[in-house]
Amino acid sequence: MVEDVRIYGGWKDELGLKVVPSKKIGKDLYEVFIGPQHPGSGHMRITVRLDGDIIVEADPDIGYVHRTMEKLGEIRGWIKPIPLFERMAIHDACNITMPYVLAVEKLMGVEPPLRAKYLRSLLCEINRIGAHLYGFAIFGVFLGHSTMYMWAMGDREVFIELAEALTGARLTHSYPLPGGARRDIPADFPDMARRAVNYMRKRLKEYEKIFLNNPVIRSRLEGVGVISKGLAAELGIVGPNARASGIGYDVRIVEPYDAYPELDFEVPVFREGDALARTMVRVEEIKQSLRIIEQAVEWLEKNPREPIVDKYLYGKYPPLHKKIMESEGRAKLLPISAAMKVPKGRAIGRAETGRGETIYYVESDGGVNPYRVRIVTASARNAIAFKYVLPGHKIMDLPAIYGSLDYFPPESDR
Amino acid sequence: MQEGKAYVGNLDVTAKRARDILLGKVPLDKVVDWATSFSLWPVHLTTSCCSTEFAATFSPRVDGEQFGALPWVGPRQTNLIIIEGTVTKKMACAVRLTWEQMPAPKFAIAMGACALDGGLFYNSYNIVKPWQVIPIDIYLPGCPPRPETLARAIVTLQRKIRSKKVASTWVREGWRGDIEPVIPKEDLCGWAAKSI
Amino acid sequence: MLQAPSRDYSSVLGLALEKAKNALSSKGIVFSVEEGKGFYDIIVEREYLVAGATALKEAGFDHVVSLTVTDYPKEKKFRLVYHLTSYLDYEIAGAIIGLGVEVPRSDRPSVPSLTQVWRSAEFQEREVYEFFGIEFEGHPDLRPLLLTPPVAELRPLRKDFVVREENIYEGVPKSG
Amino acid sequence: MSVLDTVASLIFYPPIWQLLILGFGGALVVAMVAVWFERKAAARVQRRIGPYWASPRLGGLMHLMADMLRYAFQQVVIPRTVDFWPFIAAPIFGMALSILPFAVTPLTSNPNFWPLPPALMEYSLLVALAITTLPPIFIIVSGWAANNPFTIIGGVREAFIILSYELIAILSLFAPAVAVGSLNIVDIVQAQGLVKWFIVLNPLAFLAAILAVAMSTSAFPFEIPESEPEVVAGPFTEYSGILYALNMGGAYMRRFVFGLLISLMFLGGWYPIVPGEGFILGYALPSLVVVVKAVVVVLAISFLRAIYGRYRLDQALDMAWRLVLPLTLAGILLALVEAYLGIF
Repeated sequence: MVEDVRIYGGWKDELGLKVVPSKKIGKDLYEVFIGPQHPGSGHMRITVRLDGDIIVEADPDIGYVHRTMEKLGEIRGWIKPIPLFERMAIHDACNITMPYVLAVEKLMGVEPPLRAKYLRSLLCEINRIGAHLYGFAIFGVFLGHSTMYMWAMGDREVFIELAEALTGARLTHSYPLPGGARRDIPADFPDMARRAVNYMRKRLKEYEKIFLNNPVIRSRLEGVGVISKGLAAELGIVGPNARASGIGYDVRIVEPYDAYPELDFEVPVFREGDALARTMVRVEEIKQSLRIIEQAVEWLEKNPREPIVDKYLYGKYPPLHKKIMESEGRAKLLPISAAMKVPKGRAIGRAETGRGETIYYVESDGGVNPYRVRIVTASARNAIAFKYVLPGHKIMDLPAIYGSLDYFPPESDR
Repeated sequence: MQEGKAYVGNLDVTAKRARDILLGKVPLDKVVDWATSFSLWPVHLTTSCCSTEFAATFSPRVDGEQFGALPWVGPRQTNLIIIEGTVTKKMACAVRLTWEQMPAPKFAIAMGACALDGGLFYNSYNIVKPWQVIPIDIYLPGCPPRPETLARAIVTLQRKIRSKKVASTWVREGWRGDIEPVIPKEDLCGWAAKSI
Repeated sequence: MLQAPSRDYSSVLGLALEKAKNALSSKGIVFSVEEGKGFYDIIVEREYLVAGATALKEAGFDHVVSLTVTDYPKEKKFRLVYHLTSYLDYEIAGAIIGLGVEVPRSDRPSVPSLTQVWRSAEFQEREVYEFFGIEFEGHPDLRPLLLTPPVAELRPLRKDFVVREENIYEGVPKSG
Repeated sequence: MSVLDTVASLIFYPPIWQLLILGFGGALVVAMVAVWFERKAAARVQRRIGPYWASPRLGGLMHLMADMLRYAFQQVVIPRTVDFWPFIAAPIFGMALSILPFAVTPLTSNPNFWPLPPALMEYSLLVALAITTLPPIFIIVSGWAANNPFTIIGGVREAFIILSYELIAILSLFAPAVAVGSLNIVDIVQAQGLVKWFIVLNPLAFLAAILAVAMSTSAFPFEIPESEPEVVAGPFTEYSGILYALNMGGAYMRRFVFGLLISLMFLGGWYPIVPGEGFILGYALPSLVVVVKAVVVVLAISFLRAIYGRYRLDQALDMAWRLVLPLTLAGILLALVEAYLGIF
């Protein structure tokens, strides 16, 4: 059985890199490459070894979208990495840049005013809904349910429009700045947001009818891909996937940032740890995000407008920029921010993105560029789940598990 | 008539003549172009983050399917490849292989600024330009382009196929023969090349 | 459902630091503490790394959040920190404590792998291996994770690998 | 006899007419309409337009024509690793055998227009069902010949599915025959008459038959051999151009053939039209009614795509053996009781 030994990948002598063969493969195992051109994978590859219909070994081969964010983050000053990091999770843009902004704020010692905090939280929650709906859409395709794809994608447009009204961009908002936010809400925004919230609440009930309570879908999800609490902690699974396994961990509670300490919301936690629980966590999170949007919009409407950048920074604004801020509620980028210097130090910023906790370790040597930006996104930490959760399941469970983990390769590969 | 060859002739020549007679007629040309243009099925190859906007293009709001473009699963049954943003060095091999697996009248749309000339990642050490990998028909700027733009690109490609008779020429000639990709396949997929 | 309690992060962090310190000193491990914004790094010597990791794991730090490596070419060292936190121990949940070691910048830098202690470090160690060329002794499956081998050979995150920059002032003579 | 007459008699020679003109041509049109309906109805459920711009007046029906023509003119890629002859032959044989049941299916009670001589029609149901079991074998052959992990897994899945649905399909379609006591399709239709349709008298067998058809033609929720997220297009992964079109068309034609059998067995065949004399009354109208009923069945099965996802293989097999097979047996029992009571 062990005669046919291969070292996989075939990456051995060319580089002088030490390559350790992970396993000796026997002849009777069947090797299937899922991806990167494969309807069941996004921008990644999973090498699956099958014994009959059962997955014996799964080896996620990620990095197909590695666009060198950490390196490029080191050479673009302090402000310009924000649009760069957005591209990791383009439909979750505000959330994914939030930790970087928080880390830079910690280093600079600035604190955004409360109104800016509310604005940022508002956009974060809009993005979270968009990210979850995107996840549902992909999940629907994986289970052969094209209607779920279309519905979720169509309803995602509602929240994209909401974000567009707030920031002016469909996906890449570049909204949070160190010490503030870019724009105040437009006049007709609260009404728009309330209508969107009501619409989504109605639609969630219809989702339950056609997708979540669909007998076929339920039978595909229940008891599939179970991650126990211990395994989730051992593998360091984050976000909704960890919360589906009974780990009540959410950065919005653990290390509250922005307006979350002021807002009233709950963090859904499930105990089952299977694909259905992971799906249901996301449904519940959408409901909570809708609550947050309502509260934030109400607060923003009730309270008077004020400059939405940090007081210290605002003091440096030239009169013209101050005028723009007062009349239009727009924070202009200062010319000095192109060559901004940040005090020496190390900071960790983290935020709860749609897919879980994202961490930025930012180190400054007091210069115009960050000395080191280390990014660990939620998907990057969830990638290990494929290796340890898939074995033992049938090959037809692979899309159910993949979809329920809501893995987004560009975010993972950075 | 003495030799058996006279009956059969050169099979290749006969086949080519028959194909010319069949396809040389203008109506059949038009039929081929019309059919190809209204049946542009993009293959499922997601290269980068523009795939979210690609997905939005085929969602109810824009509904790319109304132009006859149906995202399909495997390369063998499709004829359009939409490069969704950056192509990394690791992905370039997959792009080229997918392109080579597709049957002949086939087209490519390069979507997003990264697919034009690197975009935001112009100085990254891990990207290649799509035009180095496969011949591109339509370039589509934007970072990311809106779904309407992609729908527009599909319509533009349809018009290009019909007005320039791309598909029928391809079917008749066997190869379109305009642009050739720059990087040879061995360099893309061999892991050995350091030049790209 | 988890209602948001009012939780003071800095006090949790202080508690976590105390716990980590106690765990390490009870094993007789020498360490130094460096403060960052929102976390503490505990730097130990190379020979104490595995023992320190085991002690911290027993103290409740159950997974690796980030394996952060920084290159200091001037000081000829890498600073390699396992940033840890806890899921299961509610008292210290979420507090980030780093367990770090300084690796000299030699031809083949190497450290003992902590994958046996924390499974969640497996992929991150592979990542560090390809980006910095630091080898992890005892790692079960040390291959490049994100990059193709030719690119991994460049060790792209080391400071001596410089990417091309398109400067708007390119070609303009420097004055002064 | 003039040449024209010869040609006309040749075309209207029942087996030729039925098999080539109605069978192939009609089934092609039905397949086109079925795919169009599948896409269009799904689009309507999903709040979008669906195929449209090739022919706005026809609601985008011409997109399907475009797809078909595009496949016809596209290059046929034959990978080096395949077994050449089985790879080429499988789709052609599969397609041919898919439409062969037309040759024994009477669409009217007027013996002049039966495809076979009356003496041979005695066992028409048996023959038709026997032929319907053949095309799946060629799907397995095509999966095996393509020599690719995905095609082989897809072929094996198809084999699993065949094993489970074939028995159900045959038994459930036999239930009316049991009740009537004849294997002649014409007799069964005549016995149903205007009101005693088997969909009312034996709903169990009807339900089982519909499920078996959905399974055999890999319609949702049983689209398992071609399940995209794991095995790209199942046995057809390596097929391109016209060969793929044949494969895909074959599946829809099989669905249409089954729909025809269901409409004859359960839905009263050509009733409410009572076939009379002459071509119009004796053949055209009754066959139109039968085909319309069959199309309704096909479209109903196609519509499931918009509602259900797909089952896992073991769940589908489980369902077939534990739920649908007892249902079929109950249907047979019901038919026996009906026969005993002498309803017919």
